[in-house]
Amino acid sequence: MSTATLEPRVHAPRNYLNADYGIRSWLFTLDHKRIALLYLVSITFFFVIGGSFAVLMRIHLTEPQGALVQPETYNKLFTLHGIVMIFFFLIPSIPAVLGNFLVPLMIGARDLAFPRLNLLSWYIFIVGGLFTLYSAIGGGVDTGWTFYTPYSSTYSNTQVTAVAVGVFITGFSSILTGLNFIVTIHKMRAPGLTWFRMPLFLWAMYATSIIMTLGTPVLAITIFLLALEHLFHVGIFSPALGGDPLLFQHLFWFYSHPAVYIMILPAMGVVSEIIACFARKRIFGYKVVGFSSVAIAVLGFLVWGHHMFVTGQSVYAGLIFSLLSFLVAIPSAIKVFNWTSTLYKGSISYDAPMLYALGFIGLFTMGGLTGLFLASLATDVHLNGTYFIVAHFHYIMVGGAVMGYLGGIHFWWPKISGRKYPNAWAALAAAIVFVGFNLTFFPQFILGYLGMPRRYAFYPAEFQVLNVMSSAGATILGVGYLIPLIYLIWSMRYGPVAEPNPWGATGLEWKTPSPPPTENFAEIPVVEEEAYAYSAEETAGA
Amino acid sequence: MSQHVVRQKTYVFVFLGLIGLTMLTTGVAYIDLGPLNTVAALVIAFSKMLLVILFFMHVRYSGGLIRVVLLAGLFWLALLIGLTMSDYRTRSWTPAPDSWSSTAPPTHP
Amino acid sequence: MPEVEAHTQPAGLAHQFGDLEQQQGAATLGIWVFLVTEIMFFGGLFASYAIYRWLYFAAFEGGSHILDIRLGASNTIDLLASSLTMALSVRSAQTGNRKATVAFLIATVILGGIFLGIKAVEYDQKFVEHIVPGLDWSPEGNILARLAPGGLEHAQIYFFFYFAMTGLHATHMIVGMGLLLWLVLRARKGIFTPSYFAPVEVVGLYWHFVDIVWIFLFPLLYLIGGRY
Amino acid sequence: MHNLPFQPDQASTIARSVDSLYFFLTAITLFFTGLIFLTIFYFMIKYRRRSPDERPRAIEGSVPLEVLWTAIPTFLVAVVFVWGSTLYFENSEAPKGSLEIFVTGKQWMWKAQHPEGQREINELHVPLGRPVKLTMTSEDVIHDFFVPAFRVKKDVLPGRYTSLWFEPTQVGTFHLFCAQYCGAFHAGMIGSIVVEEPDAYESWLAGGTPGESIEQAGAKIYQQSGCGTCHVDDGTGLGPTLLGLYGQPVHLTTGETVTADEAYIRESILLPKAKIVAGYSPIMPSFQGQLTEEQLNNLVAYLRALGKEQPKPKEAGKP
Repeated sequence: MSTATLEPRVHAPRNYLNADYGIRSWLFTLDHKRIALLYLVSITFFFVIGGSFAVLMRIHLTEPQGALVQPETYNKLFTLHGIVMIFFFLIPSIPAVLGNFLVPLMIGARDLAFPRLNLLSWYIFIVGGLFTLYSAIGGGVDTGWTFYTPYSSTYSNTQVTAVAVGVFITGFSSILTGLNFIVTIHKMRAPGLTWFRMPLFLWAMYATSIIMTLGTPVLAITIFLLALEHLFHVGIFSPALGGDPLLFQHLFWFYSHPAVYIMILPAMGVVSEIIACFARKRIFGYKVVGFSSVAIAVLGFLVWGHHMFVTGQSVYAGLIFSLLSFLVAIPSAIKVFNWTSTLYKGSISYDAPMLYALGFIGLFTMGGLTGLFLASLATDVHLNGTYFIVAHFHYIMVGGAVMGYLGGIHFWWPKISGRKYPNAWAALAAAIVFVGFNLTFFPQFILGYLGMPRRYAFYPAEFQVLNVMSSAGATILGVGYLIPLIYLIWSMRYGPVAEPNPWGATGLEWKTPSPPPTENFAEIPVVEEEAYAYSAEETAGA
Repeated sequence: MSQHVVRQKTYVFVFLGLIGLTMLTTGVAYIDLGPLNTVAALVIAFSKMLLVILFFMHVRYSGGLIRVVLLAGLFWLALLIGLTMSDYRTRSWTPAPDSWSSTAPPTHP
Repeated sequence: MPEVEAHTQPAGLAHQFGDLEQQQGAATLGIWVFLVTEIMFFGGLFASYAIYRWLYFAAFEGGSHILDIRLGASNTIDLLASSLTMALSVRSAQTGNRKATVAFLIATVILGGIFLGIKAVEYDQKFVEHIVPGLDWSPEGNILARLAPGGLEHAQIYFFFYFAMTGLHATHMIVGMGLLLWLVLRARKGIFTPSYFAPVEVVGLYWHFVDIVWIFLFPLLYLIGGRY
Repeated sequence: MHNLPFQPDQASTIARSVDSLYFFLTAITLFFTGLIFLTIFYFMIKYRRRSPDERPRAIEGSVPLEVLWTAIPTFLVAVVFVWGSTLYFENSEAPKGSLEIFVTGKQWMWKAQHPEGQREINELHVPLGRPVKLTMTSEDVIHDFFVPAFRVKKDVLPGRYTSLWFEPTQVGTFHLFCAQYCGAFHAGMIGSIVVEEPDAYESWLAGGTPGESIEQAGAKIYQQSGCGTCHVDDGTGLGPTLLGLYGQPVHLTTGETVTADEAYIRESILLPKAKIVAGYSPIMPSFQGQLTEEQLNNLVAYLRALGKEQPKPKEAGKP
């Protein structure tokens, strides 16, 4: 790696970053790349908030009777940690940042189909965020991110309405982004770019958009009904007035389970791109991996009942949902096997993105397999509502989605910022994140099996040792996440200038200068070669 | 893109059909068919929807993609209603304690 | 300076599209995907309605008989007529007949207004009869007598759905009428030509969707069980 | 307490079989995670990039391999599904002749009622080796009756019955947790299941709680709070008579008729204006915050006993 040249470039060529200056050029931009950066800044802000809530919770749990806050405050901490991390970081992270930036570039278009709608999505996201921040400052909300009734609608006197409005509004940002991607991928592909020549990242974005457009509206109406019930004491979810709390859970999980696939599918797309580039090989079984993304998106809508096995849902419905939940595990397993086989006879280099991708595969395998415990009825009875669930979904979301997001940010950073980051620091950060993550969440599997329930502000003394281990891991993980923040910001000013294709990757986005000009391509490119044409014959020909 | 321009006569016929079906569904409601009332109302409403979709919304003349998108929407709605209903319909199948509607805790001797 | 596009931009073509046909196709697909999200948005309400209707059929039947079927039926016909005028306005935009487009758009707005007027009358009736859940729920007299057998709590759930579903539908109507008025202004300026009429078609599809929602609302809310 | 526990006690008949499925799944997880990790490490070392412009040969994919790693997971998943479902179905119904105990979850405490009238709060005494069926309901929000040692868990829903059963196989005291978030002191809503030898259980039952019974404590609170001034026994007072109230239908001003159950009595004490008896005006002051849960419990028990002085028609016994 060349030593970092400290003086910034004097007269950089015209690109989307220096095409225009001033606040107005950012707040009223229609350029999908600038909107992606607006999202990048806002979700990083929310990630820091959500992360600090998590660190406070882990410090509090180092002692059985609670070391830091009152139980009510702890309840608000885990609620807001859930809401901020899920709705304001995980769901928008890859689709809104990497998706917005890369979808037009990867399909050879000048912008998304509806640029104004794209900017509107960001503003909707920010308005929703402000409502949630208001609810956090104005007393917090203590219902859990799941808002189960009748507690949330009748018994909680915290800021339920404000956060409900926040989540309701932010949902539309996700819907409109999904709509934009579906239309762009269908209607604006470059000539020659057939569906099976598209990078797998676009397959993942397409599958994610299907979930975003079909699932989020149901969450919106559910939260809308919850807010109505909280304000007017009408009784469709609270049994005191004749309603059924399980109906809320059905409607809520109809969206919220597919939502976990909104979080993981984009990360799978990123990993496919990174593995192919750094192993310099076409993804093993390209079509199977592409179709498995869509299969996960569709099957993801059939399985929500496994969240309700112990809630008094009918035993027969439990049987149906258990079977369907097992089926949704198959496409994920296929993807892992295909990624691993891509490495076979490859030429693998170990830059930071590849470390994150390989970490993703390992941790996602662990996360996915622990899902089988929860899909099978007998073991779910014991494990539901315990720390086993917390460990399972953190392995998928933090071990999977966040690792994939960080890998993607590192992989496309030269394209986004035109600068390269110090690879040594990046590799160190990846290692710290991997160690910190495992130390935080692996003990929680054991805690769950022992029966420690989740969302407990204080717990019996026998669980303390594992909780202290988990809290220690959390601080390491926190440090691991801060390091990239520092050197990436540093690299924007002082990092060595990046050439158009620093990793030698395939894909139309690498055929534009780094950072690309506002109109992406001087001439709309024509695609002749297959996706991931890394082999000697293909590169010789290109 | 639906370049196809539909004749005005077709629109008027479709409109008259819709009015007829509205009259039909209102009339049928005055006959006691028991559970069939619901079925009849839904069938008529569904056929009115088809008329509006095929002619007024040009789905009859537009490409396969639009039809797939529309069918996906209806299929997902059926998914939501069907799977949720499966829980409610089978909830009292197993010999669980008597039906869930009894609210009073047990009065115990 | 980026070199100027080879051909001068035709009117209304956005820079990210190759030609008008691609843009129109994107607009149509975009509105259809949006309508699918609306199907799922109303779908959550229809699913909850279906569940409670199956659980508390007596209360729903009792509540449904209180609604005025004449107003419901006339509203349905009014909305179907507005769908006709909307379709005709899209057709005249397609054939470049500016005056007809404007006339049919205005007719659609008027029919929409009539619908909302009838709805306001029905809502007012409910307030007078004190059967508005959450705000004023204290039915008495023969209303009470007809609702009591199905259980008042459950009747409250029926009227909650009545107000939630028709209220959400009315809100979509108001948004639709706003869009129509915006179209009237642009149509009068002759912006729409046979090659560029996407906005009219998009608003038309949205309007027809709102009409279809009512096509289901009318039998599901007004015609529960037999009215004999 | 054992030092660093890795496995909760196996203290019920189903614990061992649930654990065997759990360990089978753990084995699958460790095997496949190990397989993937080792394969990746091996490939990373064997196929590391030798020279910067090394170009490996393109490999399209292989259908037999794809079929293989679709079939194997599908088979494994089918095995686990059948195993888990049969285990769940076998244990979803309590065997005949189980000991019937009623449990009521209330914000942040568990109340158990034994058939013999014994009442317990946050504790449940059960005999060894006999199946116990819990029929549960909640008075406010959703709770969850979770005994890790027995591998049983079931949500406790307001306005509805849910039930679970277990048969203890080990004497001792085991944790009882609330496993569904239910508000501020969700973490405090814990207790213990005390499993005793059958004869020790019988003597515990016979012994009963010494000192003042719940009803006597309730009578004292009834006097101190001056309920008698309005609720005159012969019904001539400002409030309706409470004699024989428990379990009877009550006609309200809204025309509804509700059964005067514990929930109704409790609500009328805390929120008197929620349900007004027909023919009376809403003038009763609320006692919200003036009575502790314990006092409220006693008062409700007293009013329930008040209802039993008259011979009531035997209601159809609900399970």
